[in-house]
Amino acid sequence: MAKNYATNYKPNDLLAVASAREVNDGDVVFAGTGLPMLAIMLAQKTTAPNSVCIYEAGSVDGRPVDLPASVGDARCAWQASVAAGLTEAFYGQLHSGYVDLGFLGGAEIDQYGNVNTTVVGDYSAPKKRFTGSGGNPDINSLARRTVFIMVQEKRRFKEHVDYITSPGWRLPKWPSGEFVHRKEVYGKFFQGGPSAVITNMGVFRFDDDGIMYLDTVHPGFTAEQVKDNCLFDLNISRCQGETERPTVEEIELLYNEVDKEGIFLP
Amino acid sequence: MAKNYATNYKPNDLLAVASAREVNDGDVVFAGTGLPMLAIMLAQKTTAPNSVCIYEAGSVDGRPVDLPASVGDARCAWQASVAAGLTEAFYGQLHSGYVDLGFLGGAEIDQYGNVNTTVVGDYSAPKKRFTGSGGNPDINSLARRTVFIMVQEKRRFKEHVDYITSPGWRLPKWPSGEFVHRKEVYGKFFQGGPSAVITNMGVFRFDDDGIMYLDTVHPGFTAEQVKDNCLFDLNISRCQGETERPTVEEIELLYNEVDKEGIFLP
Amino acid sequence: MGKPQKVTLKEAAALINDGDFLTFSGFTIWRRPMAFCYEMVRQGKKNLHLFEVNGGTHTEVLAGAGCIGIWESCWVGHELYGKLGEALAAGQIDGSIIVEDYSHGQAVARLLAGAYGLPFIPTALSMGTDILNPKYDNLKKAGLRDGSNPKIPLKKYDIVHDTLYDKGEILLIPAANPDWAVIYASQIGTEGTVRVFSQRYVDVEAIKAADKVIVIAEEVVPEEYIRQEPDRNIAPGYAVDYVVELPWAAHPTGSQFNYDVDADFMRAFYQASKSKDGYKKWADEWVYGVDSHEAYLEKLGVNHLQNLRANTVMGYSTTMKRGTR
Amino acid sequence: MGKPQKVTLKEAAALINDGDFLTFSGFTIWRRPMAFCYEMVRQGKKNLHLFEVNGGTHTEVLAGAGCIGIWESCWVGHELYGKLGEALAAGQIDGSIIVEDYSHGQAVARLLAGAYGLPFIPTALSMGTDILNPKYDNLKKAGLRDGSNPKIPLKKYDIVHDTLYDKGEILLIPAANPDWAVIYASQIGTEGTVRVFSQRYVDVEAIKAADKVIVIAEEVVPEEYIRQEPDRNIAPGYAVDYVVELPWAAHPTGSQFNYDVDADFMRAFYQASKSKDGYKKWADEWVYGVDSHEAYLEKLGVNHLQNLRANTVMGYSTTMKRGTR
Repeated sequence: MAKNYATNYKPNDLLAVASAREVNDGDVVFAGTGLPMLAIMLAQKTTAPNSVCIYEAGSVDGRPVDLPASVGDARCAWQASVAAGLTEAFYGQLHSGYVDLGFLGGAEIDQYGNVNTTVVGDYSAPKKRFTGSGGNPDINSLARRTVFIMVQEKRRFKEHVDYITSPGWRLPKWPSGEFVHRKEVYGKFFQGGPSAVITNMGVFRFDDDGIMYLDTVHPGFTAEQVKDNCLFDLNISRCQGETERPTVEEIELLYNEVDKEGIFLP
Repeated sequence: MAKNYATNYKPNDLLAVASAREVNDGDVVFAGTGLPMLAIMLAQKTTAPNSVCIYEAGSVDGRPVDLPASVGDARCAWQASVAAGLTEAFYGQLHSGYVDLGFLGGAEIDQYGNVNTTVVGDYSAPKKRFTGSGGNPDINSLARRTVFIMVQEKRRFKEHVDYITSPGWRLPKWPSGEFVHRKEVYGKFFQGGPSAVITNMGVFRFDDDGIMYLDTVHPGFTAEQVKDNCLFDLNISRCQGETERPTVEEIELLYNEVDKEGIFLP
Repeated sequence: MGKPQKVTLKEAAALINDGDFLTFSGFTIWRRPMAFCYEMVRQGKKNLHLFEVNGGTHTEVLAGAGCIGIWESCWVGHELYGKLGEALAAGQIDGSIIVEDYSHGQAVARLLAGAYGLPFIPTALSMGTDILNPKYDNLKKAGLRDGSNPKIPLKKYDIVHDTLYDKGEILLIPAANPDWAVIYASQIGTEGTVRVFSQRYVDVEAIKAADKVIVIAEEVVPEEYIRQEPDRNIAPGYAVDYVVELPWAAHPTGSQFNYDVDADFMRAFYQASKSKDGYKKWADEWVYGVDSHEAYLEKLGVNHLQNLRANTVMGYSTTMKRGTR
Repeated sequence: MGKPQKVTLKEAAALINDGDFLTFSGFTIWRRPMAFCYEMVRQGKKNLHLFEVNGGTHTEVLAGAGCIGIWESCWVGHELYGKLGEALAAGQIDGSIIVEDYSHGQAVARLLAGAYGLPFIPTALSMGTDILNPKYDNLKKAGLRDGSNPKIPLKKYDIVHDTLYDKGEILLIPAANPDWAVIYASQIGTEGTVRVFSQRYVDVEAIKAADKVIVIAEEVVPEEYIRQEPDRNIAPGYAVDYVVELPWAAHPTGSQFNYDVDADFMRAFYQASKSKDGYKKWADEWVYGVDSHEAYLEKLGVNHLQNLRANTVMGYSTTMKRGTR
């Protein structure tokens, strides 16, 4: 049956839908508040019915009937398989090796997928302080794949982020600080790393050297426009064309089932 | 009111009663199966009503109405404050520093309070294998005081035990194996150590050098008889006299309430 | 050891000295001991050293009032209802608060090690990040890693090679053992057994890691009742030192099966927290302007609170309006 | 990942290969997967490598039948109903079983590290004992610490100096990550969520630490039911690979809220386990002589089993005679 694509949707709708399509059926997904939550919940209702979700406050495979406003929300634990705490989430699940996919956000990202959610400017004399790392770098450390959902703005796509909160593909190895491949930092703990970045303009992936490239461009944008919205020299030569649009069914699910109260999708 | 001492009791009754008297009110006690269990339960019904008991299978402050036959028994968790598992018992309670008193048993003991529950003979070619350590050395490592309840036999009170399963006051410091004071092995983790050994013949304590001496002798025995039942040269010069006898009330509690089915006290 | 002592909110807060090292129950905007934090503000605590697996609205209330000297954590904000921790950020930027950043998983390791009496726990989480950048060790820069404060580790972390399985390098994360854990819990038994509902967050670990524990409980229930299902409890009475019975003590944060997050109240606080003046005005109304928790509740009003009340089956409010639809 | 696969007892046991590395649920004489161990004996498994936080009657059944090659643990016996692990002891003495001794708390550390994906966990438990005597490292003496078997650590333990708080020396205990965890549980949901009652022992850790998990469940219950109280569950369905539904599968060990320990049966087994002939005679009757779990239960008889049935409120049998009074 031909897909019935939506003609009218908002940028965040496409973000949620494109993210949901990154979930493989059966994936164990570790997600944060907001769009990541919408993405995993939509995936569970469409192409990945056997995927399960862990939230860092300690709920494992919850089945919320009302959208949680944060990962600590009682709604996360409704019909959960296990409700425990952070030690369970970070060590019993994530460090233990169960997590296939992490859905994360970020304020700034660089061409290696290093993400900053900590400060603007010099850490020792910051201009602005963000929320801090939260579980972002942890999930990004040991999930087999991670997908970042971000706003595309030139100042957010940088050659080097001001502070590496969350580890991409080329990283400082402490104590020396020498930049090396992620595999060298994680050694035998290496499980994978950032696999996609999804913004309001396109879908990005990483080549074998761990450098970001444009994979698909969202309808209404050109690859060049995306490149112009990066401070680093984005590789657009591998762009496969347009990102698949949301279907009518997906939009209906998002607005009528996943976020029926209009919390993240007003 | 004068105490009403029992005139007719069995050796195990006195063992249980003398052990119960080692419990201070409010103590957090970590106990094993058998006589240790009788001792803490009797103490709770007499002089230490605010003492609580942890069993290594994971029950914290249980209030059994029927005597548990082992520490993994469902009876241990009846009206418990917390029922969890071994990680909670060994790390969340013991290693965390909550435990005041450990009640333990042993097959062999030496003059420093080192206890063997592993093998008879050379470990590498043993003549006999016992049950193994269980939690005995762990409880004995980090409880502030430990009390051993044992059978007095000459072959069990040795100059050196065949295998140090549970740590007394003078110990090998690995990897060298040099014998040093317990404080040197445990460093800043030191909390205390063996404080008494109670047998069917007497009550023993440890001097400042960590050497066992006879504190009181049970009615019906002499200090010399106890000394004759040790392979090492027992110090009996500090013996204070006779161990206090069980009272009628204590015996009644033991037989009619603590072990009303006659499991450990037939 | 023994049973916890019943005290009033004012008495409990008075136990805390300036400079003490504290941690709190809860997760971001859930089960925070808010009433206790308001009272600490009223009592004018200074130079508090906080270790928090994560921060939240309570952190911001303390930061805005100038109570915090050192903040070791990984995150602060109000989730959906206020993106940033504005007061804490201002403190870091103007240098009045020393911030020591860890990742969330590393912060869990710190408290877990503290709970288990271990000096450290290994982790492979967040290797290769600037969290480990030696230049960014703010407690060291402040000269506080010299061993003179036994609550501050000599190193922010260590890196060792695994000799047991040859897995390569791994981090050792130092324990955190605060002087105080201030825990908001849904139920406490008459002899001190503690219960929370739904996710446990790191409340179990916080209780064990701290030297002294204050529990602010929504309600006191018969000990026999709470012991009928001991697998659902998080701590025995001997692990608790002081108890305050205080309904709605987590407001405006939520408490599963008690009440939901007060989104409007939190949004208003967040707006206020963006400036010193804004904070002062807000605190004059909601903290300094009410001399007791009861007066605070009265000011909020019955119908406002009733709207937050959790559905007893679902565990959260099913009556409050949350979004645009 | 996905939902566990339903298999028969025979199919489940057939998954285990000679030489595989196993661990089991339960504690000494409680919640042991006995029916599974009997079936492994019937299938003639050899050279099994067991890691057990503690051993029990199931260990002895396997040891008597010559199934065990390596046993890493801290204790074996039948509690009140049989003082020693006679078959295991005989195997250690005659050299047919390599025994590696840890303390109970160290064994917990091994499984906890395995569960959390950490190569080691530190502990101060049982320092200064002969458990740490380098001469007594039996796996090393057997040449098995050369890294060729990734499941055997390069060292029995390590000793390091604490650099974070300068607390002195502490042990590092290597993880245990068995190929298989064989778990007896009271309930499993139709999608695999696992629940046990009362104490959890180390069942949570065993499930996480093992590569593959087989759950032998007393009963399968609706998934919606078991998810109504998620704080009481020990593992999600994706952590379980195979499920066998098999009532009384822990007999003669006990299962809280299902049935009590069968003391008479256990005492008789203990007596039999004291000699090879005794064991053979016993196994001919109770293992080889019954070709299914159902036949074993029929042989035990209705009234015998009914007497062990747990009181649904107390969680243990209140009808069986236990002592002399």
